[in-house]
Amino acid sequence: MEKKKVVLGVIGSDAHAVGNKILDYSLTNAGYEVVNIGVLSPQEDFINAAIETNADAIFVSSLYGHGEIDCKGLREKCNEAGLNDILLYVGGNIVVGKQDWDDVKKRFLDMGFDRVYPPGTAAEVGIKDLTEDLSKRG
Amino acid sequence: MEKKKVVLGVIGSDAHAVGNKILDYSLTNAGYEVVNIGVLSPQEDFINAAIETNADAIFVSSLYGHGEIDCKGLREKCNEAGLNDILLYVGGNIVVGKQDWDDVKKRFLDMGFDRVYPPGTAAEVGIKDLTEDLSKRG
Amino acid sequence: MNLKNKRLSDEAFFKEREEVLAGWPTGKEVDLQEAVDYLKKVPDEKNFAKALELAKRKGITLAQPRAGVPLIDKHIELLNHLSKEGGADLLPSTIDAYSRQNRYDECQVGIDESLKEGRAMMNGFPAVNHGVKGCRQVYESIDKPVQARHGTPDSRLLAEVIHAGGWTSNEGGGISYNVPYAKSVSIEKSLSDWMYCDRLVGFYAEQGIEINREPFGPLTGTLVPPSMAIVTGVIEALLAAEQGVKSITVGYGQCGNLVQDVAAIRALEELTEQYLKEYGYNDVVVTTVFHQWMGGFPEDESKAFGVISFGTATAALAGATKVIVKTPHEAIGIPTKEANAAGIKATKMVLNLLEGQRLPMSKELETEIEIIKAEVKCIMDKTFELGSGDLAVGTVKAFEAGVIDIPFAPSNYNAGKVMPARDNNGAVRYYMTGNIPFTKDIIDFNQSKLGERSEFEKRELSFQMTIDDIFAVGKGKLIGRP
Amino acid sequence: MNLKNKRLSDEAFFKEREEVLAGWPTGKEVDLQEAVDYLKKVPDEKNFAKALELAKRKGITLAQPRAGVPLIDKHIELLNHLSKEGGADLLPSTIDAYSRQNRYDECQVGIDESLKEGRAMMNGFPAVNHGVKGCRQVYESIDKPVQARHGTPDSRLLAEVIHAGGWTSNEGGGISYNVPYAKSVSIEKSLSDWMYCDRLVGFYAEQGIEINREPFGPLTGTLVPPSMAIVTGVIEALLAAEQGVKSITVGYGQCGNLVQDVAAIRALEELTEQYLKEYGYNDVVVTTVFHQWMGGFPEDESKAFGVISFGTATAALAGATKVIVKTPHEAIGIPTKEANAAGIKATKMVLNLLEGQRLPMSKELETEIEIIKAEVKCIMDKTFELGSGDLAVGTVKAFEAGVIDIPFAPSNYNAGKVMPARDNNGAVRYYMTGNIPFTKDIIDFNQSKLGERSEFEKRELSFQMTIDDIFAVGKGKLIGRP
Ligand code: B12
Ligand code: B12
Repeated sequence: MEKKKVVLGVIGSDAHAVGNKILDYSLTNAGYEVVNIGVLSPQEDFINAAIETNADAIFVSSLYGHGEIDCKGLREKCNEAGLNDILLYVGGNIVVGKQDWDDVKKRFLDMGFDRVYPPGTAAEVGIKDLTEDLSKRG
Repeated sequence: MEKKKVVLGVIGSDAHAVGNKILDYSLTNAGYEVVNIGVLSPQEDFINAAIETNADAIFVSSLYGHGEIDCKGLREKCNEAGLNDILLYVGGNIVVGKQDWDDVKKRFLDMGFDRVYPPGTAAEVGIKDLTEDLSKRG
Repeated sequence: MNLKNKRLSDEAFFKEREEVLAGWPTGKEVDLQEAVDYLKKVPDEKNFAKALELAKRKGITLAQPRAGVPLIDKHIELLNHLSKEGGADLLPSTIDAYSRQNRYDECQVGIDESLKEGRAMMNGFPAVNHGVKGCRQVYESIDKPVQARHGTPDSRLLAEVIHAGGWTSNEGGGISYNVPYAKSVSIEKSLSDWMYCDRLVGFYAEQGIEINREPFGPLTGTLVPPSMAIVTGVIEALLAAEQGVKSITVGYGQCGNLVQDVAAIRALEELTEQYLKEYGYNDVVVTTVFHQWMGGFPEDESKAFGVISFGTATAALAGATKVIVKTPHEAIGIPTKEANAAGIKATKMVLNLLEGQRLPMSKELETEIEIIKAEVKCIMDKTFELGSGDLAVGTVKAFEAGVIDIPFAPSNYNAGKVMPARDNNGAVRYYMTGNIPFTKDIIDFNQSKLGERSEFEKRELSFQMTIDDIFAVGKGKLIGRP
Repeated sequence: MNLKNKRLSDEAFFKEREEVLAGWPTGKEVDLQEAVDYLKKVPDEKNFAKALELAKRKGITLAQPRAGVPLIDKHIELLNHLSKEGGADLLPSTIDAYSRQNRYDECQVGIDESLKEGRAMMNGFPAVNHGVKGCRQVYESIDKPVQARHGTPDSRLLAEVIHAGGWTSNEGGGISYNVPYAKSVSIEKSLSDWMYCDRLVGFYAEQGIEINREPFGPLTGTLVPPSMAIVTGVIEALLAAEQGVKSITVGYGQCGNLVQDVAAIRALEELTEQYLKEYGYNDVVVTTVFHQWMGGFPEDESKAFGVISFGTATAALAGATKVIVKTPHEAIGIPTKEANAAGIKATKMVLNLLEGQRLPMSKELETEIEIIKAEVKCIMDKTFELGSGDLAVGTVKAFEAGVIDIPFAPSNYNAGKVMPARDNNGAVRYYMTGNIPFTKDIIDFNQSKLGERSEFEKRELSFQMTIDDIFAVGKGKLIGRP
């Protein structure tokens, strides 16, 4: 069976590299093919990588606080690029400061993300969800 | 001029001795005659000392949390003993736990204390008030 | 003097016991044989002595809070919060201050008022009033070993009730729970009463039940120089061992200079073991407890966290077997269970970071250990001499003579001539040595250390310096500089 | 390669300067002569370099938070809160992450959105966008020295704006603000850009104005072994000195083993001074900065206080000139001003308690200092060799060759072959040394230390161990045991 593909990267002007390396390692270990575009990645790089590799999901990390600005419009751009049903996950420290999590989550779901993770989420949690979401699609 | 007299003690089953020693030292330094009945002093000891020495004020310390129970009825007993206008001050950590200070203060004022001090009050604050209160009486 | 440092005979013990149990109605609940059976079922992980022994073997430091509220159900809730949310390794039950004066009738008032007002009107758990049944209810509702912590000069009935209740440790001792906690209890009386408590533990030991005993090292918590604290620990350990106690945790309250504090814990452990061996007690397990800063705390909670965490670092670097935890509410009042748990969490974090790390030996550390040991020797030698070889008698006389003299103690039986002050590095030194029979070298050492500070601060050594030191930590500094 | 470790000529500098100032409209505001006049009026207590020098002389450790919000008035409010309520000794202005990538147009979006939403939508203060005027407004509204803290590979325009704005320190350097913060900026480019920043400071120095420069010691904040951090500090100090910088604060991020951390600060200071002297820079004042734990934090705020306080104790015992403060919100997000002040208060409390106290020299400390120095020497020697004596060229080549190699760095110019792990006492060691030209002795030392842990944990040395270590502190431990 062909491996499922995940585009992985840290969006915007964000240079936090450690979580990205760990996610890469864990996803690979879990049997996924990882297309890691690394830190400091604009929306376009995510989309291009997803198109090129025909990916099943995009894992966006944002640690540094600008997540809300950086992620705006990503779903729309995916749609424009024909990635209509690609899974969009986001995690890290996605907003500035300590905010009410339900509120934050809603804002990102409204932006079109399928899954939104709070600070310090273990890679395993995201991987479990991904496996589930993908198996639902068959 | 004769020195003004202050009965000083720690009420109830309370053995906190350090503040007591400091208050003794500071009151004496400020020119008061101190009648220090020490720690672990029941209400009666305060009253007897005040009668015997014809004191102008009583400084009650309570540190250990039982202040509210221990101080109940002190003003009434003073009155019964004929110490009608003796100044009654209380300080230390006079209730159990971190409580709203205005509330605590009111409870002790209602019990008949003239001055009520929050945790960590400097001796000098009490002494300044005492000098003022006494000079008002002339 | 009737007092002797000699194991109580069974006859004397059981005779005294009748009187003790009659002190309050719950005394009737204590049935020694039944208690032995009950205690035999205490699993290792809920036995205080065993938990300490294991920690010592592993070289780790356990965290124990202080906590106690008047009503049983609230107390259980509190302890479980500290264990589960806070992560405490060992649990306490702090006894209220009326019980400490054996005023069990006033405890009843406190219990009733607490019920009525719907809030704690007392500063602890009145274990005697709650009786063996109440103590067992507590013991059975928690998952860690539990110890009574108090300040009771005469804790005989308390000891009977709590041990029968499944509590496998009792804090205190004839000096350490008298002099800082009482005004007019003679040393003779409290030593004798604590011999009873120790004998009770010795009795249980003979039945194969390990119960831990812990002298209260910090004493007044106020600038007590290490050697004075250690002397009381060593004496109480020797007295307890004579009565058959096999698990002893000697303690010390943080003074604030890292090297001095580590030296104190090392000296405390070494000296206790050495004296026990010298006097023929070869099967006692000695562990140590380090108390986070016991003097006045800063009101600001963030600063309190700083004090708590630095104390923890010292405990870990010293290699203490356990650390007693303060809370961010310390300066104000008895902590809420949340504040108490917060103190434990900060403590455990630092302990975990420092697990296995020790302050390495250095010339400075060696020097401090040596001076502490030399000071202790002066006092111990004289104490034995005063008692003509009998330590209990010697202790009474040493207090009379001011040979043992604890700063800021309320007791009328304490000379109160010794005055401490910090040196220029924050170490606590003897400023006035009163009647302590120190050698000239030791006095000179203390004076020269204090002289450095005098010079630095450009002011004479005086009581004002001591006062400034008393307030310093509360105001956010270690040394009370002008 | 055009690069050379040689003071920029006035001609080259002023030519480059024109281009730099044209980078954004606020560049026009910078008038060097007027700036000199302005900076001459900065009083000593608001001059960063002088405050550090004074602290060094007094042997105390200063506390500095990180903080920055997008809007000027909010930023001023924040800094004043940290100074007055928190008690910070030195103030920061953390620059937002768009500015760090020189995306000043996006900053404008961030400022506008922040205004619109009524909350900070950016993670820092966009100083270039606010211009000299905005920076001066900040400087004039506070009572302590202020420094720009960021992570900008090309900070030339930023440096121009902030210094003219009265900010007397700039953090960063050609390595430390590139490799951990960028992906595709060449080392050559960032070294050259930071030479400009240093030259600017050198220019001011020639006008009698002391401005401080601070290499960013913690790098990726993630298990960076001390010697690797120190190499970058020494290199950036030498490069800065060549451009005329006279006040340099070299830095290091806490690893967690007390002895190793103290050794690192001591080695850092000694080596920096030694190399500067060796290369003829005799009038540079070297101070040190210790960063409280820079890796993942625990979410629980009490635990965070523990991490903060233990880091502070290490800084004080090491004798660092300043300590950079974390907050109880670290794991979650940019702190509120209250949380930030709380971190400072805990820090100051511990600093005050430990004022004047140092970790005494011991065999263990000596050994750690020696191994760090030996490791640094291997890397430095090879770097000079690769550059045929030119440090700038050598640095570029050392990165190419993986001689300098920073764990977990995002930069494509970093080899990424070095892997660290903790030993059994929590000290960070080299698990894979990649292309670092260590001697066999050094490699053996690292391996044997790691071997002890392997054995204790009964598992092979592997990347899993490193991963476990990365998560350990966040989970409440220092070492990631299985
Ligand atoms: C040292 C100390 C001890 C020592 C006391 C040694 C001794 N014999 O003196 C020891 C360790 C023995 C001890 C024991 C206990 N303590 Co205690 N102790 C403290 C501590 C840390 C410092 C007290 C101190 O000496 N401060 C320095 C002196 C100079 O300040 P002060 O006493 O506050 O007095 C000053 C002012 O308050 C003021 N003042 C005081 N009275 C008055 C009166 C007037 C009229 C005026 C104007 C001013 C004034 O002037 C003084 C000089 O500035 C405090 C907490 C804190 N403050 O940080 C807890 C504290 C007072 N203790 C407390 C408790 C509960 C106990 C115990 C019950 C034990 C326990 N739970 O484990 C026992 C009680 C024993 C007994 N029977 O009394 C609680 C009280 C709780 C409450 N009120 O809710 C406190 C607040 C700690 C806490 N947060 O739990 N304690
Ligand atoms: C180390 C670190 C740094 C290092 C990064 C080095 C590097 N290049 O990687 C340095 C020091 C350089 C740095 C710089 C900055 N940092 Co930083 N940093 C941290 C810190 C302490 C740890 C991050 C880390 O490595 N964690 C370990 C890894 C393994 O965990 P992780 O990144 O969280 O990722 C895990 C999960 O979140 C999850 N995950 C992540 N993404 C996704 C996505 C999906 C789909 C899923 C399922 C899961 C998932 O899986 C990962 C593995 O478990 C955090 C605070 C913290 N967490 O304690 C701050 C933090 C992230 N940084 C922060 C900031 C603001 C910055 C700076 C702007 C500097 C500043 N203010 O001073 C700069 C930004 C530079 C830039 N341009 O990006 C803030 C962000 C604030 C916010 N969101 O409100 C934080 C939260 C600190 C704080 N409280 O202020 N930082």
